[in-house]
Amino acid sequence: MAFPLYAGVYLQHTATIILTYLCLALSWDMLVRTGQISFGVAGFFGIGAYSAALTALNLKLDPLLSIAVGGLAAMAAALVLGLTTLQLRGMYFAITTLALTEIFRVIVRNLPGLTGGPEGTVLPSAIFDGDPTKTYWLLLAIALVTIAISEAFQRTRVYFAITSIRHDEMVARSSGLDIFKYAVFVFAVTSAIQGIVGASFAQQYAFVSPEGTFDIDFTLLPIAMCLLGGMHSTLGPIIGALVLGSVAEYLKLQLPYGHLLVYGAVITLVILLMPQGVAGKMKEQFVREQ
Amino acid sequence: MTGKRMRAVCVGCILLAALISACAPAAAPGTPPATPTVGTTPAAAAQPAAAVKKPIKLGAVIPLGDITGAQSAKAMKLAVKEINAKGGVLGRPLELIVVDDEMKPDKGAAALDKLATVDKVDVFIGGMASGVLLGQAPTLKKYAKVTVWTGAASSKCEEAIGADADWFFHIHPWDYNQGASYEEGWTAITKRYPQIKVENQFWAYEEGAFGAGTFKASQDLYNQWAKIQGQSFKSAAVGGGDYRAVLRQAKEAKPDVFIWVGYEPDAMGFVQQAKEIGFAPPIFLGSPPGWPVAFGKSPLSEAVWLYGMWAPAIKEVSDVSKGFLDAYVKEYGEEPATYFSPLGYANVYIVAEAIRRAGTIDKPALITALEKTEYKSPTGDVVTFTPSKIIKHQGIKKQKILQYQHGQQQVIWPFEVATAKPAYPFPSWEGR
Amino acid sequence: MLAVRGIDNYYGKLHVLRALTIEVGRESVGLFGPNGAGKTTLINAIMGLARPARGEIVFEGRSLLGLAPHQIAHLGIALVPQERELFPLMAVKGNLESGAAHIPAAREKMKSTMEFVFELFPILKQRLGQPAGTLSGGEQRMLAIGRALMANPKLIILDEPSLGLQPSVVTHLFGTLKEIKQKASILLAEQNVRQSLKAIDRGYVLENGEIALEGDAASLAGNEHVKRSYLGL
Amino acid sequence: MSALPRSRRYQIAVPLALFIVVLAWWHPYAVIEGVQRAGLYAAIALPMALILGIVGIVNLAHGDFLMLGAYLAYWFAVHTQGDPLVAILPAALGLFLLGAVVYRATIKHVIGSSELSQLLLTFGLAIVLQQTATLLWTSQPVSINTEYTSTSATIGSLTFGTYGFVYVAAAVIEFAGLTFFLQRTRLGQAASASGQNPVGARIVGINVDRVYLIVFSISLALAGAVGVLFLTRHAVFPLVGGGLTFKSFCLAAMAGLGNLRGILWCSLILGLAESLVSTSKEYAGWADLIFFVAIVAVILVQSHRRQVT
Repeated sequence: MAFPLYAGVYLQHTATIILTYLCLALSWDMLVRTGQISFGVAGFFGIGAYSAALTALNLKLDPLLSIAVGGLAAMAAALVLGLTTLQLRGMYFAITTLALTEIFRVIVRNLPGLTGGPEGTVLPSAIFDGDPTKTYWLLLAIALVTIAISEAFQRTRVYFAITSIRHDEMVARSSGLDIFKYAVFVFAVTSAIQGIVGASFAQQYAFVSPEGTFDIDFTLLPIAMCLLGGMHSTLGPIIGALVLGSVAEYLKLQLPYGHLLVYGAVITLVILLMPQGVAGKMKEQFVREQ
Repeated sequence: MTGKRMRAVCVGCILLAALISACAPAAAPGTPPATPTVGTTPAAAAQPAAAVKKPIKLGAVIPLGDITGAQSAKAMKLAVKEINAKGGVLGRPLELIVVDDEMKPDKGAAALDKLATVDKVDVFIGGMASGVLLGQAPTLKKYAKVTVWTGAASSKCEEAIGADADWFFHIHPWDYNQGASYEEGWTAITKRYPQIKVENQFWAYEEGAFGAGTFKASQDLYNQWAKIQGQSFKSAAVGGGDYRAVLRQAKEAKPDVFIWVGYEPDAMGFVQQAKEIGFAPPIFLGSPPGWPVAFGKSPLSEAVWLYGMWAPAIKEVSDVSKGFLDAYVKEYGEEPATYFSPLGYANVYIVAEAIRRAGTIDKPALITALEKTEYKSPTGDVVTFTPSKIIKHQGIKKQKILQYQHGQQQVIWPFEVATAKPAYPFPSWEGR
Repeated sequence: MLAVRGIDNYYGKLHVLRALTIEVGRESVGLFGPNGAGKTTLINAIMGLARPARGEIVFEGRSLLGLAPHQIAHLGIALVPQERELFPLMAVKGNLESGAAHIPAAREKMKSTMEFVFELFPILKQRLGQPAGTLSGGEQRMLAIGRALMANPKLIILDEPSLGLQPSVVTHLFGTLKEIKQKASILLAEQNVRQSLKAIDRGYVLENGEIALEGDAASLAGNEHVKRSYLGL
Repeated sequence: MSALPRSRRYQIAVPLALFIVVLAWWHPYAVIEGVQRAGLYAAIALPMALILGIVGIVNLAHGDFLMLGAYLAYWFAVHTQGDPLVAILPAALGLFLLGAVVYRATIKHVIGSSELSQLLLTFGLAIVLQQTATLLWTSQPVSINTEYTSTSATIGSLTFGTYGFVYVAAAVIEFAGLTFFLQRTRLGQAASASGQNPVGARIVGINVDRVYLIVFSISLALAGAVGVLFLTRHAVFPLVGGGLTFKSFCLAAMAGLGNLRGILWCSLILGLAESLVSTSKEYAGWADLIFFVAIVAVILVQSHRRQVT
């Protein structure tokens, strides 16, 4: 990979950003494995971020504790919403989660007393006083937990449940699995991850705002990463996040004007040339060589 | 079976790579300590005396995809070129390193890390969106490097930077500076032209941070001298563009002044739809960060007032402005479209002159020198740094009140740089 | 008329068709075999929906290999797929018309062909305005056959037309094949061998992607293997 | 293309008509402006629903193609000093050709792959278009003012803008044109057959690939033409398309994928509701909420109904 190996803080910061997206991408993929495409990543990210920022500010919670609160809040929201929306399939579920993100944003913007309104809320200081190494370790830890959960989902009963939801609901039903229960469970867990990531983002940059925190990029980029890397696996989203995250940063430095154009072209070309994603392509090569 | 093993191997490799990258700074020599050491800037302190010809590095973080940032970067490059042509500063050339922030707080903060640790710049400059500076504040505080910032109007940023940051110099006026400045301006204008009335104001503000923040700041400020009411709208920049509901409310309020605070894409819509519903208040004023291409060419722009920092017409009353404008047009073959270009130009000159006065790039000396700045800026202002509500070093506090006349933006106030007299009241829409 | 010579086809690593050769003249030909023997794969290969790895397919002296399905349809081959593949939101009338509308030669005879279809399947005339998606299984099958006939084909291929239908409907369907044969050659893929043997002139038995047996209807009906495996005697 | 049975249509239409009458008496401007807004929504969303219904692809670059049409008209108006509306035909033609090229080069290759690959492909296209526009024209918006844009009429004590009805007209013409095309022309029938069942379409002799190409190009041509209309009343800048895609996508989902008539209804409901909320002084900031709550509600109710029946 043509990743520029600048030593030090900058690399760590870039790696932290990539890990942030990696967690979002992987959590999104975990839900996709049940057959549900969510466009609501930014929504749970934002709920986590706001809950963490507001509890840290108003209840003087420890930043790490507030991050946990962020995760819990996102999980609670997902439980409530999942019970009503997970009945929807395909594009209808996707659009509903997208709309919910916008609904969260509008609510946050219109409650200035609680949330700081359109201007957002500033925290007095960043987590670990802005120490990039500690922040990196935090995100790495969150990423490792996410990877562990993803692998656990791939190896346990949950795997059977969620893949059978995706492939054939009738089979899953007749085998006595309460598939809806599993879908809600996965939705809650993945949303909690997204909430935790959002919360640490808020703590890292010490501010939340409706425009910045509910940014649709927090939904779109992770999806792009999963597709590039390959879906329905732990490895695919990881590869996608590493590749797309470092390519984006590298391009920016090499090509100050027009780097986003190349970025878009790269996405288009990868879809045309490697429709199964980088991981899928690698696997194919691997199998062929054997 | 092989698939699973391969997956395990790959996950392992990635984890290993991640661990190495985290440990790398500990191993790499010459990296600055991660926690800020108060009082010293490692990069500045480490400068060996022998390296006389070594360039002085300015690191700029700007959104290059946006015209404001693009033109700001162009003007900075122009200023650096001019200064270097005259032998640089302290016998050393200036080097400008620009990193795109993509209007994203995380990217903006990472850009600062790159400039500080990879390029090892001496001073941070640049800046545009408030939302980005908010995210950059922890990083800026971590390095506590001398920072001269052109952008960000939201006073939330001031909160985030904090009172202790003696290294932070902010050129752009804060939202409440702007509000206070307009109060001053209108008081002066109404004194000179007693027929002009501004007591009763109706504000239409875009519902995001920019509009709502500006309105709130002004509302807190204006209770003394003007009665203001307001209503939010959705900017065309984020998918809105129907202003008729808010315009109709404004019409019912019969204000002396109608002000809209939004973005460039709202400009034409506001005049078109005001004409459509027959709303022509005595003063029709817009306050976006910039204007659309050739807005002045439309007959609807005639006598529209605007708030701003600069207009090309200032060249008629300011030599610095004329010098900048001519040089910019010569260099790039186009007139700058936003005030961020003179601001970027001023940004480089303010830093360069301060370094020259300080005779060094040592932080304490540079800060003292910057505090004594008295720079005649192409925006028509004399930039000095004085305390604002929270921070110690606020540059420009004054805005300008301008008006479109015959297709050009003319300065009405401050009177020292005025290029035209006000056209009042606003002519009716009929026949335009 | 139609000659399939030595085609091989793979589905992933699975060898589905092995050096398969069949021929259809101006007659009605049956294609029998258990589920998974390769009947549908062969039909898809003829229709251009699947691409064989080796071999050739010739229709009236023209090679069909490399042609797209719509081009093959234009040459005069019409397919009644197992899954029927109707246009569910379109009315019965629209579905029938669609069979002829995109083939210039058939378009001119649309009216008279439709009369012929109504003679075979009077029920379709009653359902003319009803969306195809709301028809019963048997009606949908009739509509699919009707749509294929609308193309005025030289060869009509029926893929398991009896699948999932009541016996009475099956009898009616197979009864119409004699009239259809007046207009076009027929290639009939079926598991219901007993009924089919009454409707065809000649037949092939396909097993594991290979021709296990071939012969005219009478000789097949008398064959021990056929009797045991397909007629349950 | 409407899958609604006739009786259901009245269930929607009658309460809606009642609502409009009451609203017109209470807040006449909300009705006038809501209808105009609905026209704009529908005009923009219809071409997207066309691709979705027939080619089966969610075109996330839809708004960006519209942006391209608008820039084309701007360029045309500046260079000829003429009326931007004259550019409708050239813009439609230009976008039609671009559509053919884009289809051949990209879309064709993801027909039949997963929904998400298709989404990501058009997402990549959207970025390419936006960034190309930024490099060519910068982020500074362009707008054009024509005399007719601000025309208004007075009925009794009501003074309202009339130009906004151009969008209503555009939506109606688009809908009528598309309906005629899909039901009465052979190519249109082939298109609607391909949309309902591509395999079925192939075996009756339809060149589905060519149909997709033409439908994609027609949709882009319409987007280009609507882009020209858009320019006459709205500022255009490289990122303007994102919001338009987003709204169209929501409308298409609310209407039921590919349901053209549903787009008209849903646009009307949303236009009126938004317009009503933004006229109320205290709650104007919540107007967006209406849009999204309405979408979620409609989707949930429809899914519930599907489960019951």
